[in-house]
Formats: sequence, structure tokens, C-alpha cells
Amino acid sequence: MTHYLFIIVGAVLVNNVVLVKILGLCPFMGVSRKLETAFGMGAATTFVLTVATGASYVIDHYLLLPFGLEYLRTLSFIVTIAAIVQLTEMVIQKSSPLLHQVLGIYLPLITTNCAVLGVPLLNIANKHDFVESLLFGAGSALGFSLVLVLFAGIRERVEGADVPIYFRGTAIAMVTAGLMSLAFMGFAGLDRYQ
Amino acid sequence: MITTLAIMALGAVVLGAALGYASIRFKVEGDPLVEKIEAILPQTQCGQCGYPGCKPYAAAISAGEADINLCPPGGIDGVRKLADLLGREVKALEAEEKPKQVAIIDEQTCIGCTLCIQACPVDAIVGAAKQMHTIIEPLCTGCELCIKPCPVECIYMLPIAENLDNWKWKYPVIEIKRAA
Amino acid sequence: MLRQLFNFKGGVKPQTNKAPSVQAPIGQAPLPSRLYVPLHQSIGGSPNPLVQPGEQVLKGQLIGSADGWLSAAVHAPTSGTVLAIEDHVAAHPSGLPTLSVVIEPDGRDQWAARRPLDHRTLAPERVRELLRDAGVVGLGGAVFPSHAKLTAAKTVAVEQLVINGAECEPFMTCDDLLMRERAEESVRGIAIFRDLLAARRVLIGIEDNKPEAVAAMQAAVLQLGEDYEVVAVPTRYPAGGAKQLIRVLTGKEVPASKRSTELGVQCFNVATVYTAYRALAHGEPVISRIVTLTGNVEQPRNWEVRLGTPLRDLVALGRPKADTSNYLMGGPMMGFAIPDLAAPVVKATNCVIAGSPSLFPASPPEMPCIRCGACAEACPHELQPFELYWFARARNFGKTQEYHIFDCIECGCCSYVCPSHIPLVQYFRFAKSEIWSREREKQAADAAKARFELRNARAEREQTEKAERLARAATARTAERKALPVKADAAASQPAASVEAAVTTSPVDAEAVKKASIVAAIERARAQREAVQPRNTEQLSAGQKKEIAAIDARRAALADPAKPADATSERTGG
Amino acid sequence: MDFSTPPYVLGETSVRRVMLQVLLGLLPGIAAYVWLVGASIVLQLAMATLAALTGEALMLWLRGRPLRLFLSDGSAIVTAWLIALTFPPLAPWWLIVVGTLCAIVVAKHLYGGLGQNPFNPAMIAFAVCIVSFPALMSQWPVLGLKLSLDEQFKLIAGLAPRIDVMSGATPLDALKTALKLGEGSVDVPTLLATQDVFGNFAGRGWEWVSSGYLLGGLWLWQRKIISWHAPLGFLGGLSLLAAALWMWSPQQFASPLFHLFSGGSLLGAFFIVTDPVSGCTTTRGKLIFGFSVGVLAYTIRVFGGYPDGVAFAVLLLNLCVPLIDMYTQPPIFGMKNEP
Repeated sequence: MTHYLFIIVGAVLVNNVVLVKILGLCPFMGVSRKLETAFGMGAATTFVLTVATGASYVIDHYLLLPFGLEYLRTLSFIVTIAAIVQLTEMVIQKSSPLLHQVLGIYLPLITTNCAVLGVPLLNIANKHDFVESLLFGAGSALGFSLVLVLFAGIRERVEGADVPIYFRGTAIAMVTAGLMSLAFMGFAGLDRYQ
Repeated sequence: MITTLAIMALGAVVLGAALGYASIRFKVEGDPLVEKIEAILPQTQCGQCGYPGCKPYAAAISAGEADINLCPPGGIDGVRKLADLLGREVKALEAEEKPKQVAIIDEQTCIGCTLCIQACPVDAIVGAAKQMHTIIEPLCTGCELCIKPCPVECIYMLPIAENLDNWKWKYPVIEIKRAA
Repeated sequence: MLRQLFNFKGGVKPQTNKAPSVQAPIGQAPLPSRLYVPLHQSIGGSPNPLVQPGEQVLKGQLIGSADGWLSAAVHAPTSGTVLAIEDHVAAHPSGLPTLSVVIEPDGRDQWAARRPLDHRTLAPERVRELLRDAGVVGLGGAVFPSHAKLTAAKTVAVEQLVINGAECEPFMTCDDLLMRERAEESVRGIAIFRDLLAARRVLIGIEDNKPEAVAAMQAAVLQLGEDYEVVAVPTRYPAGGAKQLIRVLTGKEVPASKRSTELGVQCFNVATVYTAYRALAHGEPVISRIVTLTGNVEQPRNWEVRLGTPLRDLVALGRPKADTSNYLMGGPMMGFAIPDLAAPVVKATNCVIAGSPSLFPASPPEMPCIRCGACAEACPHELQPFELYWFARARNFGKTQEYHIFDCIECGCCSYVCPSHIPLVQYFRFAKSEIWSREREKQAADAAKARFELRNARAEREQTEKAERLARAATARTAERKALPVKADAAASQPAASVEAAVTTSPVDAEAVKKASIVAAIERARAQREAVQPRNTEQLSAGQKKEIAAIDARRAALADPAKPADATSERTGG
Repeated sequence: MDFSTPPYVLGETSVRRVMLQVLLGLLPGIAAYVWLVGASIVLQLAMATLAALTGEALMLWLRGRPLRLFLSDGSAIVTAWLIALTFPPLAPWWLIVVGTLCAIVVAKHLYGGLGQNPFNPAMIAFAVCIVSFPALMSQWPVLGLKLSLDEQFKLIAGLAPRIDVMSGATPLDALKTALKLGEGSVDVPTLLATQDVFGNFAGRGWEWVSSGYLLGGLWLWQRKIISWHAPLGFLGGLSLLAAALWMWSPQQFASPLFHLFSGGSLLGAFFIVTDPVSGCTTTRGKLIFGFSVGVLAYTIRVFGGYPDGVAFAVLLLNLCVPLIDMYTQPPIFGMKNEP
């Protein structure tokens, strides 16, 4: 049981997909201007990522490995993820047009969100079984959403700050992301304690 | 080779079917966003954005055909609100921002041709043929559409003066600068 | 008479500085040589002028009638002649003009007919009307028409009527002196409001730094045999804010989104009560008020001043000291610097303070907010002023509303305690007026949109109607053609042709006439425009005039060599 | 015409006064520190102050802000002192300069200077340096090391070799290392009793420095410069977690008292989690903020990879401040019964 806990804690905090693995920076920078959209993006990514890790595990184990088609891994994962993203997009467009408009180009971008492809591949590299894969996927997605929301909160506040003119906008956001990453280094070593 | 093809084909069929079903199941009709955008636009109906009125412009923004910084009467505040709604970057206004103004008809010169009445998009001009026309100031949106049609050039724009009703508290003077 | 008092959070204790102006009794300010009575002296609609320039008016005569329900009438403060109805600088931080009635007093100070009434014999509706027509408004400074506050909520009975004599602003003593000297009339006035609201209990709240006023009011209540409670409340700014006083006396908290009557409580300033009594029992409308003149003057004192008296005349009564640099209207916490002493005393003028650099030192430079939270602790409405400031500064007005900016009463406690000396209230006022103005613009835009859509619909309808008409005409014609036998053709052709000719000739004529008239009109217009003097030629120096003359001469010479120089005279001479 | 705005009377308070009192509050702790390690800490304080003021002046000049007004507000000095007090007292001079400049230039002025930084600058300095120079940041002078002023100066200036006379560790680090090396064969009570670096109830000597901070902090609270919420939350979070684990297994975990008086606990409680700029501002927010910092600090210092967790815990909670503040807005006047 603690083993699963450590997988989740590790994925959410210690090896945070954005701040430590430096994956999925595109939506991290792009959809963090407002808290509301950050919540939406976090939810969407969490859903896609969890489903994608499960689906890719199934594909990998029951389709690719039995037939010795490991070389098709990346390709088939991308196709699966793209389909899942399309589905999510349609659902969001139906249920919340505003969120759809706000997420804008970032929603299709989940397709090319390196986190979404990276996590299934990491799963395989770490030889996770199905449950572990799902937990790792969900944990990574939660970690992504967590830092996205925290980052959006900070950015909303910094927007009102008297930031030097050359650092306004993306520049100060990058600095903030760097300092966040620094703060997250404090978790180092927490996933290895027995 | 054959298995590879078969597996990929199987994947394609399954995913395609799922997407096809979803596109029917989650079909979206209409665009509720247009109304939200239109609510931000100042409704001058001036056409300075290049679209015939505020609604067409809102539709164009929603469809991604027009940028959000084409509305001079809305000013930079309008751009900011649109950017906020749509999650886009705030951009500088395409055209110059003017102070709010109203049109005034020089009643000595007016010949009562009704051309300006036809041009006014918001029914802010009253008058009849060969009668002097006048502008109902509170209704005028300052769109300037009546200026061109006037054959005797008797319409001019006047910035709205500050009075006790529209007076606003000013942004506090930044005292840091004074201390420098 | 001990009752349990409640507490409001926050507040500050600035130096009260009330002692200098309570030494002398209320004085009668002399008649000035001119009175400038603004028509708009209360919240709500601007009254309509009822007098003409040159007209004789009597003291107390109605000169501006209430415009709608939420408005209050304005009266002539003395007898004399109306000189003009014109724009005059307003007693307002902006120094912008407002429509005012200028009266030259004749010195006789002759009253118009007064009709004393007993409110108990009148229908409540009639009493409210009388109060409105007597110009009774809240004299604490908000100038809200009192009659509009005198209706109980439909579902909630008025439990308590709070009479506000707290007067928490530093320097200000006009209510203190009023209660000391005119306690009886004030207490009598309370009955009017109590009866109109059917209030069960009356609480008179007075800050405990005014023991004389408390004693006077208690004596008056005893003498009149009323069951009102006079309560001394702890001195802490802003205990005299209506909502704070209600909280202290009744424990009820009135949010910005509710009326106090919805919570079964209503609050009036003691001076308002006094004027209401004068208006009904003596038939004297509100034409004067008590104003504290204090600060950097030789003779601080309270004066009963006629509305419309220029502030300059009032200030002269106190003999300002030499180093007086500015004047405040209202107290130092919520008042404003008077931009022009020509502005008149109005119903909102409760206090005029002469300021000097030593009395009101220039505020230290504004530093950035360090979010220390001192303002939140001082805020009597328990807001988070530093958050409001953060968003108001960044012009993020939506967020300021989320943080309840409209619950801010602008009492100034936050600015008072701010270690960074940020003019917080100023930021909040800025944000509020921006939000209001946007609200106005939004309404205007919505109305414009409605008109635009109506117009489009109309145009469309006209087009379809025209098309229908044409279609109908066409079908009618074809039907006619079919109906008419061929033999009639020949007979009919002759007159038809003549008619056609007439039709074809007359439009041409009409067109020509129209064109000619338009051309003529355009010519006329041009001539008119040229006759109008260009605006920027009014205040030219002699040198500039000469230069223009020379240029025009050259131009004229080019246009008509036969006539040099002369042609210019018409243009520049006029 | 006077453009000044109401209110026309102001209370007697200023940012400078607040900062000055915070500096005064640090003095008891500093005094104990000097008694413990000698004058080197004074040198570090001076260097940090100089670096901070220089960095501040440079940034103010670059940004076209009034120099005198902001240099005299004292905020840079507070940051500098906090940095000097968290760094090893014999660290080379450039380390503290780099840390201080990071704090002033990056953490403070890139965000607009005083009042606008979302992260605590002093903690940024500590985190940057411990991540970049872990060895230098964990070399604490061996206890009882009485180097002469001259030798201390040489060490700081880098003129003398950094020999093992100073390869000591903080009491927290010592306990952690000993437990790790012992692999279950040692237990906390014997360690505390036998090893020289541990004193009466925490680290020898360090417990008195911490007591100094406690004293100064209580004074600040009494002066109403800080409120009790964040410190109490912090100390509560730290000691509750420590007490729970200690009661569960006294062999493996040190007592809450030990944790309270070790590392940066008390300095953090009264001078760092109380920073109004980067901390929470609502009452409930302050409690949550302090409590979470306490829990995280304990977790990182006991289970994590760094000797002390206060800095990282503060930075991590700085991240959450906007959200905590947003969701802990107190009800306003008249709206207390509304949902």
C-alpha cells in the first residue's frame, strides 16, 4: 500500500512532471493567465492523461508486445492520445463553450503535450504494471494541475505588481516558474524514505 | 507485416468510429460566445472595425476572423475586456483612441435634407424634410456616420465636457515620482 | 439608563480637536451681498427652477421644485431679487459649475407665508410630501432626501429609530452645539419620524466626549415626557457613521446591499430631525444650517449660515490666520479641499476647516503596500482594503467588486493607519466612479443597440412593404390589362399619353428645382460659415493681427489685383 | 491648489518604523549568536547588509525609482539580516553576497520591489545557495571552536584553507546523519545524551540563539508588529507532527521541544512566516499558512534530503498564498449570516 502512496507522492510532488521533469511547459505557460482556465485545463489534462496512460498500457501489453511491435509504440500512443483529446474537446465544447473558447488552441495542444506522451513512456521505462501505470498517470496529472493552478494564482497576483517593464508578461512568468521549481526541490528525497 | 497493418487498421477503425459517434452525440448548435462578446462592444454601430455593426464584428471575433483590437470607441478598456473573456493577449488599439464625443448640427446651416437621419444607426437625429434637424445628445453614440452624408457640412463632433454628472474621481497622483 | 452596547470592529482614534469651536454659542451669520443657491443640493433629481431673473422672492419662497420622488425642493434663503439663474462653481471637490439661483438680498429678510402644521393631524403621505417640499434632507453630509427614508419596509416593522448625534469627525461640533442649544426642538422633531415609521423605540446616540449635549438631550427628553433613550457611545471614529451607530446601539449590521429598514431600524441625523421640526411646526423650509468654522482661524465658532452664502463670506467671520493655506469642507477624515471659495454653503456643508501646513502636514510620499493588514484591522466594514487597493491600482475593477468595494464607506480609517501612506480612499473612489461610469456606458450601449435593431427591423419592414406594394401594383396592372378589352385600347391611349407626358415633365422640373434649391442652400451655408468668425482670432496680440492682415492682403492681391489690402478689413475687423 | 486627498490627518506610523522594530526584534538572537560563534556573524551581517543595499540601489537606479526613499525604508536590511542569520557563519564572503543579490535582484526587484514579491527573498537566497553549493552551506563551525577574529576573517575572505575544524553540522543534521549511519542500531535518546553537539533540550548553544529569537518575536507581538496567528500555526504544526511521531516511537524521533529549538524553527516562526508581503493576510489564512509551513518543514527536515526544511516549506507555501487568501476571505460587515 505504501508503495502506491509513494508512487503518487513521487509523481505529484517529488518528480513533478512540470517543475522537475520539465514536461508540458506549453500549456503551463500558456493557460496559466487566469485561475479559472487553469482549473479547466488541469481538469481536462487530468482526464486525458489518466485515460491515456490506461489506454497506452493496454495497447502496449495486449497489442504491441505480443506481436513484437515495440517500434510502433510512439506512433500508436500518439494516435490514441489524439483520439482521446478529440473526444474531450467535443465534450467540452458541448458542455462549456466558454471554457472551450478560453482553452482555445491549447486543447488540441494536449495532443502534443509532451507530458501526455511522456508519462506513458515513463511508465514503460519504469516497468509499471497496470495499476501503477494508472496511479502514476493520475499522479502526474494531479501534479500538473496542482502547479498549474498555483502558478495561475501567483500570476494573477503578479499581474497587479509593478514589474519592471522589460519583465512584464512571459518573462516574469518564466522567472516565477524557475522559483517554483526551486521550491519544489525541497521535496527531493521524500519518495525514497523507508 | 500483415499483422502490423491489421492492427493499425483495427486501431484506425475503432478510433474513427468512436470519434464519429461523438461528433454526432456532442453536436454544438449556435455560438453562445457571440452574445458575450457583443455585450462588451460599445454598440456605436460605427463600422470602424470594418464590419457593418457591432454584432457582425462580435461574430467575426468569435469565429476567429477578426482581431480583438479593431474597435476604437471601445478603447483599450474594451480590448482588455475582450482579452480577458477570450484569454488572449491585450493588444494596442489599431486606430487612435478618441475622447468620447457627440455630434452637433449647426442649426443655422442645416437645410433639412434628412440624409443624416438616414445615416444615423441609432435614431439619434430628429427632423423632417426641409425642417431643421437636431441631435438628441444623450442618444448620440459619437459614431461620426452622419458627418459624411451632410451636403452642407453642418455637423461637427464635440468632445463631451466634464460636468457634475459625469465627473469622476481621478487616479491618485503617484507620489513616488514627486519624492524623487 | 444603562444598556448593553455593541461594538464595531476597526475604527481609529484621531485627535478630536473639538474644544476650540464649542466655546462660543451658535452665531447668526450676517447676510452676504449675494447668495448663490445651487438647485441641486441633494441626492436624486435636480429640482426645476421656478423663478425668473428679475423676479422678487421672499424668504422661504420655493425657487426649485422637487423633480420626482427622490429629490428635495430648494427655497430662497432671504427676500430679495433674483439676478440670474446661471452656472456657478459648486461646493464640490471638482470645482465644476452647477446651475444656481443668484439672489441679491433686499435686507428686509421678509418671510413668505408660513403655515405651521401638526403632523399628527395629517396623513403620513402628506407629511412626507411636506418634508420633500420643505427641502428636508440628511444634514450629516449625505444629503439624502429624508422623506424617502421614512417608509417602513413592507414585511419588517421598525424596531428602533436611531437618532445620530455622535458626530465622530474631528473638529466638527455643529451637532454638539445644536443639541446643547436646541435640544427641545430636536427632541420634538423626533416624534415626527417616529410616528411616520411607527418605530417602537427611539435611541439617541451621542459620543461620550460630548457630556453637555448628552445632558441637554436627556433633560429635554425628560421634560417632554418621552420614552427616548439617550445613549453615550464610546468615542471612536467612525462611531457616527450611520451603520456603525446602528451596530453600536442595536447590534444590527446593515450591509451595502440592504436598506436598514429591512432590518427594522432607521437612522437620522439630529440636525435633520431639527429641520424637520422647524419645517412642520413652524412652516420654515430648510434655508440655513449650522456650520462649524474652525481650524486655523482666530475665532472658531459655529454659525447658522444661510444656504447660498459664499464660503468666502463665511470664512471671513472666523478671521483666518495668515498662514492658512487651504480650506476643507467636512471633517479632516472624509471632507475635501475646497477648490474655490466662491462656492456657496449648501445643505451638505457641516464644517469648514481652515488648514495650514502645520495643522494638516502634507502627507509623506506614498510607498508600496507591504500587505501588513493594518488597514484591514482598522476597516469598520471588515473589508480587505489592501486587496481592493491592489486591484484598483491595476484597474482590475471586476476584482474590486468581488472584494466588495461598494461596501466601503470611504471613512478613511485605512488611509489613516497605513504605514505606507497610501491614499487608499482615493483609489477606492477612483474605482467606484469608474465602475459607475462603465455602468452608465453599458446602459447607453444597450439602449443604442436596441434602437439600432429597431431601426434595422424598420428598414427591413419598409423594404418588404415596398416590395409588396410594387408586386401588388404589378399584379393589379396585369389584371387590369387582361380585364380591359383590346378595343378600348385606342380610346384609352390618348389621355394616357397626355398623363404620361405630364408625369414625365413634372418630375424633371421638380428635380431641377430641388437641385437648384440645394445648390442655393449650399451656397448660403458656405456664405454663412464664412461670415462666422474663426474662433482662434479673438485674443490675438497686435503683432499677430498685423501679420494676419498682411497675409490676407497678399491673398487678396493674388485673387483680385485691382483691390489690394482693402478686402481684409471685413474679416479681421469684426 | 492642494491635491492631497482625505484623510488630511494621518496616524503616526511608517514602513521604516515597522522595519526598524523587526531589526530590533532580531537583536537578542544575534547577541546569543555572537556569544556562541564569535564576531564572524557580525561580519556576515555587515556584508549582507552592504550587498543588499548595493543591489537595492542598483535596481532602484535602473528602474528610475527614488533611491533615498526606498533605501531608507529598511526592508533590504531586514532581508539581509535574515539571510546572514540562516547562512553558516563562516561561509565564504561571496556565498552570502550571491545569496543576497539573488534575494534582492531576482526575488524582490524583478517583481517590482518592496511589497510585490510573491516569494520570501531571504528564503530564496537560502534555497538557491543550498541547492547550488550544498557543501558550503552545510559546513557549520564545530562547537566550542574559538577562532580568533583574524582567523575568522581569513576563513570568510577565503585566505585560509577551509579545513575540517569547521566541518561540523547543525544539531538537526547531526541527528539525521547519525540515525542514517546507525541504521536502526542507535536510538535518539542515547544519541542526544552522548553526543557533544546536543545540549539541554536542543542543540548545544543553538538552543540559546533560538531562545533569543523567541524573546524578540514575543516583543514584536507585544508591539503589534506581528500577529500571533502565523507563528502559532507554524509552531503548532511543527510540534503536533513532532509530538505524534515522538509518542509513536521515541527511539526514532526527537521530541517536539528539540525540533522547536533547532534549526530555523523560531527564527522562521517569528520573522519569516510573519512576512506580510509573501505570506497570507487573512486571519484564517495565516493560521493555515503557518500550520502548513510547520508540517512541511518537519517533513522535509526529518524525511527529506535537506538538513532543514523551513526555507523550502516557506517557499512552497508562498506558492499557495493567493489561493489560500482567496478562499479564506473573512465575511464583511453585515454579511456574516449570508452563505
